[in-house]
Amino acid sequence: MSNLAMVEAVNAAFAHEMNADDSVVLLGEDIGVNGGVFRATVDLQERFGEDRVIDTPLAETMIAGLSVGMAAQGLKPVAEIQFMGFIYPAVDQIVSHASRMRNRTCGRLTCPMVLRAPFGGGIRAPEHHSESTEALFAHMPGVRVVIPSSPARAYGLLLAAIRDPDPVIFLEPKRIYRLHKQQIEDNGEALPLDVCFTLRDGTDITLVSWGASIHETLQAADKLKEESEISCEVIDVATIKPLDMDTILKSVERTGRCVIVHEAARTGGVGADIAAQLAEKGLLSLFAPVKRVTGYDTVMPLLKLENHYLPDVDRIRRAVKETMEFA
Amino acid sequence: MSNLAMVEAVNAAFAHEMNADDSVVLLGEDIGVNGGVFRATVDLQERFGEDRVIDTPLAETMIAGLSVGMAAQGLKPVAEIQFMGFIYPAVDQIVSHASRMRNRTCGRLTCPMVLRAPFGGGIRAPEHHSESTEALFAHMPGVRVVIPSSPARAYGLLLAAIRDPDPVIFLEPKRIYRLHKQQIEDNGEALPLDVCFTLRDGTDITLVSWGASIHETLQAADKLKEESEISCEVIDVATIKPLDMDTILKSVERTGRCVIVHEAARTGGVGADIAAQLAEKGLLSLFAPVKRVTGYDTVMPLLKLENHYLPDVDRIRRAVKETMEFA
Amino acid sequence: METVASFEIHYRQYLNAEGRAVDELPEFAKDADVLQRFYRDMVLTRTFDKRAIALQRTGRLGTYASSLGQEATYTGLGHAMQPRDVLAPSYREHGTCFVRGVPMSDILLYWGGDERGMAFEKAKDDFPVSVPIATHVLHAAGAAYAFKYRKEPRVAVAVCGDGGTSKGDFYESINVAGVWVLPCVFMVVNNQWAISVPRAKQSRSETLAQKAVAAGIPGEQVDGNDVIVVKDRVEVALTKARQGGGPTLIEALTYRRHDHTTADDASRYRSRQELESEKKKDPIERLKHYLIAEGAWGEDQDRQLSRECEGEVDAAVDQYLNTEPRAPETMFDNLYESLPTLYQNQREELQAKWKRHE
Amino acid sequence: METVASFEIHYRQYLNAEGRAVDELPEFAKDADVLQRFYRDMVLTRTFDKRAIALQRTGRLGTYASSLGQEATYTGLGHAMQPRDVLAPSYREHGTCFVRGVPMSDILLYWGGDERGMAFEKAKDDFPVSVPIATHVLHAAGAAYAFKYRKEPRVAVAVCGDGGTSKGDFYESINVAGVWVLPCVFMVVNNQWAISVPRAKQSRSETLAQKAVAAGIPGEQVDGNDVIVVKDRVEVALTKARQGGGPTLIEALTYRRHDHTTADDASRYRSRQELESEKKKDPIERLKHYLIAEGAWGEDQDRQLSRECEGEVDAAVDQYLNTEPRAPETMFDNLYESLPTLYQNQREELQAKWKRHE
Ligand SMILES: Cc1ncc(C[n+]2csc(CCOP(=O)(O)OP(=O)(O)O)c2C)c(N)n1
Ligand SMILES: Cc1ncc(C[n+]2csc(CCOP(=O)(O)OP(=O)(O)O)c2C)c(N)n1
Ligand SMILES: [Mg+2]
Ligand SMILES: [Mg+2]
Repeated sequence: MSNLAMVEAVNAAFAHEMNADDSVVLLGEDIGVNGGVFRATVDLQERFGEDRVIDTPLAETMIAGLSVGMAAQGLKPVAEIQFMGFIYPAVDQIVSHASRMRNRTCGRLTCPMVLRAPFGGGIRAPEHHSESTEALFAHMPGVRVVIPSSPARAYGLLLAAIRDPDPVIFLEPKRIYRLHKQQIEDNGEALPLDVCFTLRDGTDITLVSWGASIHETLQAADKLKEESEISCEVIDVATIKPLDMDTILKSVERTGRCVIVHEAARTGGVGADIAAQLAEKGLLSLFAPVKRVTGYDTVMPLLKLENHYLPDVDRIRRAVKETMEFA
Repeated sequence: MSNLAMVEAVNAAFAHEMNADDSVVLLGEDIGVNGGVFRATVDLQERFGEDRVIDTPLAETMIAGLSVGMAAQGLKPVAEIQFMGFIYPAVDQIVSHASRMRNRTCGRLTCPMVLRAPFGGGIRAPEHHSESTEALFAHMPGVRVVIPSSPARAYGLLLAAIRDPDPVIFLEPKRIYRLHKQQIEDNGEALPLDVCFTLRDGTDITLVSWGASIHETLQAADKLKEESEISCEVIDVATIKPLDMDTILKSVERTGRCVIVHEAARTGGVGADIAAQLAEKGLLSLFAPVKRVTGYDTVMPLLKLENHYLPDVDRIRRAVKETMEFA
Repeated sequence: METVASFEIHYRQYLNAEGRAVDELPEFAKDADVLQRFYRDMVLTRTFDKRAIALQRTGRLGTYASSLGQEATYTGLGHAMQPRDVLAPSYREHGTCFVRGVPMSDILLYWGGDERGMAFEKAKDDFPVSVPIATHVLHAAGAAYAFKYRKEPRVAVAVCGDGGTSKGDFYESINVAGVWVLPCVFMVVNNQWAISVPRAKQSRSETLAQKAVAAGIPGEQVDGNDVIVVKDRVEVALTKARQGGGPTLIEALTYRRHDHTTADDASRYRSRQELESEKKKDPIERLKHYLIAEGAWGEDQDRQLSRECEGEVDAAVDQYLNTEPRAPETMFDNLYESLPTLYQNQREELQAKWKRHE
Repeated sequence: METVASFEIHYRQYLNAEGRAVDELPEFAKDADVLQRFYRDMVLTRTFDKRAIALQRTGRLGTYASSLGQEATYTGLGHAMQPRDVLAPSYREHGTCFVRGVPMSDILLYWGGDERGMAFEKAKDDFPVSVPIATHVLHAAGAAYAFKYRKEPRVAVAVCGDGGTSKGDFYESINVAGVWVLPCVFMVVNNQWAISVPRAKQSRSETLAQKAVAAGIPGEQVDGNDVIVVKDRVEVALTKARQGGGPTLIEALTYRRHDHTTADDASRYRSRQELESEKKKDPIERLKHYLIAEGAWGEDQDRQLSRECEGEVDAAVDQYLNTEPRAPETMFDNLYESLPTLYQNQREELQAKWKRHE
């Protein structure tokens, strides 16, 4: 058992899987000697060599395209995009190739690659270093999109992502990279993909979130319990594509109320999809409209205003209270 | 008045605006001598010269990036991406620059550009020539996404898009480029952006759609009237970002029922956003869950199966009937 | 002022447009059997091509990209590669695929709109057709990395057009292949046109071969209508790459004689004269003249070969047209290794609808 | 075998590392006032730089990218440009911006996390900071197109790093600028590192200047620590471009002496020795030695200049720190020319919340 922060858990998952499987290689900018700008890959180049922990030239289209080529030819590349704000040059390779290689060849070639990127706001970083655009990838058939929100889930989900036979976009909420530590046994046990994790049981309302927002959501749940005796069920979606709607639906069937929390802009965010499915499949169990507490539909502001942009405990509490008070 | 097909209306709008405004330039692959692979720009190079109708090297990142630079320096570039399937290399420039230039400089520089692309399936084209991924752009703050579905709306909305002081993604449903003609007066009158068009008034149910699917939606509405006396209101969203939710909400408040139709994959499609907003703001007026008739959550198949992928009249009718029958 | 680097780009040809050897031929080309095989493969490609266009014109095939006039490049490339090498094609390299053992019926199936056409069993590590220009060039570099990493003596070959060299992906690929000394060959098929855009409008560079300079790798030009020089120079590059010598960029100068695809009409943007003068450089005629002059070929054999090729193509077309259609719901079957629950009801919906309609 | 193209890359320097002229200086450099102005601007840039880092270390500025050691490149570039030319910078060119009239307080405001820092009024057509590497190089080409189209005698200058040359956008820009003969200058600031990745790992190309060969445009190297050669060669390139002669790529050889940004720790990946040996090529010391040797500068003047620069920076810092914060809801105010209805309630929500908390 080691006491690990989330970014250390990422590192531990890598080390485990690289020991177990020669075909796993890491590539990205500054991941080698430097160990990644967040140190997610620290020491790995020393341990596994330059041909397995590869510093690439500065080109994200290339990083994604190389990964597709490697994956189709038997490697399991795990590529790092230094920040999600620089993932866009990789979009073409993901939507046009990674997500389609299996389908295009009827399974003759496949694309077991992972594309990782730290994402989300709240660390006072420069422009383009704080966005959350997971919804773009959630709309692409053929990929998985996975977002851990604790050290243990980072460890288990990353192992699962590497082992998955299909492409996985793995987004790491960097704001909570070092928020707190967890005891983790480095036993190589993966967590299941494609399922939500229920972090708190509750009876009055279901709070659905993922990534760093989970933490504000949990805090809001605590406060609501304390100050108003509202019992919140808290679900960490974790795999936002494909979505485990069953877990969410079952919870909402019981509670009758739901608030969705995410950092990304509201319009076209993954929250819309969850709300739409709730409205479609769970309409009869809903006592109140599904509210979404999200980033605003504006450009993620520079650091002076970023905390005003992000959903905070206060906004979540208000939304929950309004939902509870709904006639 | 001329009798124009949609693609001819696009051409007419260009000619009009290029006559009226010297700062309008067109750029793209094969748009010059060849007049575009769909002939949207036919004859324009001859009329307006090679410096206003520009055949570019083959590079979509470049096309978008050049447009941002031109737009920031006083031109009004209208760039063509030959097919929406090749728009992905342009995503970075759109999300990182076009949509942010005004915000990043507090209005010092702006980005009045249009990025056009034919989109959608049903023309027996090769891979990557048939997708509908408008939702990706609808999630980006700072852009408009506009989709005409008739010759007259193509003419009026394209003029509005070119004149708009902010970036517009203008997606042309190529399946209906030549479906039918309409009398259009080439008077330079733009249609308003940011509003929906109600194509049919109805009382029982609201059908919301855009692009080529409008035509199956209208056919379904006719059939439903005929065979079951169901009166459908049909709304063409037209500008999918920013969405004119008011028009949709008001309609659904009256009808109490809604079906959304689009070609794009269901998960994360723009339909999710509309359904979520209906559930949030219109929950009390809904008699039945909002159904979505969409492309499936799989890769757009090659031509042999494409018609099975696309929403058709039959699927729309079934969804409407199920919605009407909902207790 | 100090000169810190200098470069030269070379052009090579063995057989000129008239089919006369302008240089001493490489060893392999002294074997008439070998050249007859090349000739045969070029004729077969052209026969296939004509038939595919006819199928498209009669509504039995989707959009199709002809390789008329470019057969030497594709055949020469196919013969230079070893079976375990990997090809990352764009969409016009049918000729190369045939040499590598891909059945003509599969190529028809794919362009007929059926994904199963890319499930071929020979050359089974080859990449599928790639429609988005130049994107696949990166896959070749990734594949080459895998070979190098596993110490396999294999080379990845990417093929793209003159238009493709304008895209960033192309450049990023040659750059990374250079710096990582990858076993890669970049084949630029300069057929002078990218749909309606002529070569001169793609780049001010005097040659496309010199794009290699930007990546610090060797680049050269060959006459792409001379199957001998194509096979020879590609093989040299492959051998070098296989031995750890790193990548090479080869620009094959040829000409696209047909419309871009069956969806195009080239008469809108280029002159008859240009086309006529290019016809004189025909790769098939050229080799035929050479073989006849060498006494290694005759008109009877030629007619016989035509008949054989037609027969093979007939058989492939039959097989294609008789392929059982896929059930619609199979569109979900290769999305993931196993279909996630969330999408299973969509598959079922589609299946149910299909059953209703049958 | 025929040679079809050949190329040479040249390197130039006027002042060597010791501050001695190694060649006859260009006309402008014979004017002591001019060189003193360059010197002053370099010193100001370095003074600003130190202060910005101090502000960051004490939590009063966000991440900041130092230009320590690269002042000659940025100052030289700034002085070569004319006011109506347009700069498309990345994120390290403060020195150039200052020469172009952008207030230091605005640069602080931006890096302090306030968009208003990019709303400056001088050089008002200049592009803002561009964080995504090499993306802005295309903007320069687009701007150049606009100038050419309107027949304005203006040039667009894009600046990117050694790392930036690996990106497809960079290549696509130089390629299109070449084929359209655009009034553009591409300035590659080769400071030997892209965060932790050394120049040698970006590309196997012997020089970055030779990337120009791929685009068929001229490319050359200059000593980026020699302000005279930077100003001279950039001006030559600008004049050529202004007169319709098309683009030039200039690689300035310099060295990033600080960490990549304040968020980086360069000691993790590079040696002290390398750093020490690079310090000996300091651009400021070099010009100072030259000026002193020419009798055009003295230690008293130098101290006086230091004080002046400190004073100017003090004033800028004051202005920055005293800038009234923006109201949160203004984050909506430059999204579109006017805010669409759909988003107005979000603005109101934010405003209301802010009011509650005040
Ligand atoms: C990224 C992308 N943009 C546009 C297209 C549309 N398109 C298909 S082929 C083609 C021209 C390609 O020219 P070239 O690279 O010279 O290859 P050729 O067709 O001549 O073999 C274009 C523009 C595409 N397939 N992919
Ligand atoms: C597209 C993109 N990828 C990654 C980054 C993160 N990043 C910021 S600076 C940098 C290195 C840039 O090196 P170089 O181009 O040499 O410029 P320098 O910082 O040395 O001036 C990286 C990788 C980014 N800003 N943009
Ligand atoms: Mg071509
Ligand atoms: Mg650098």
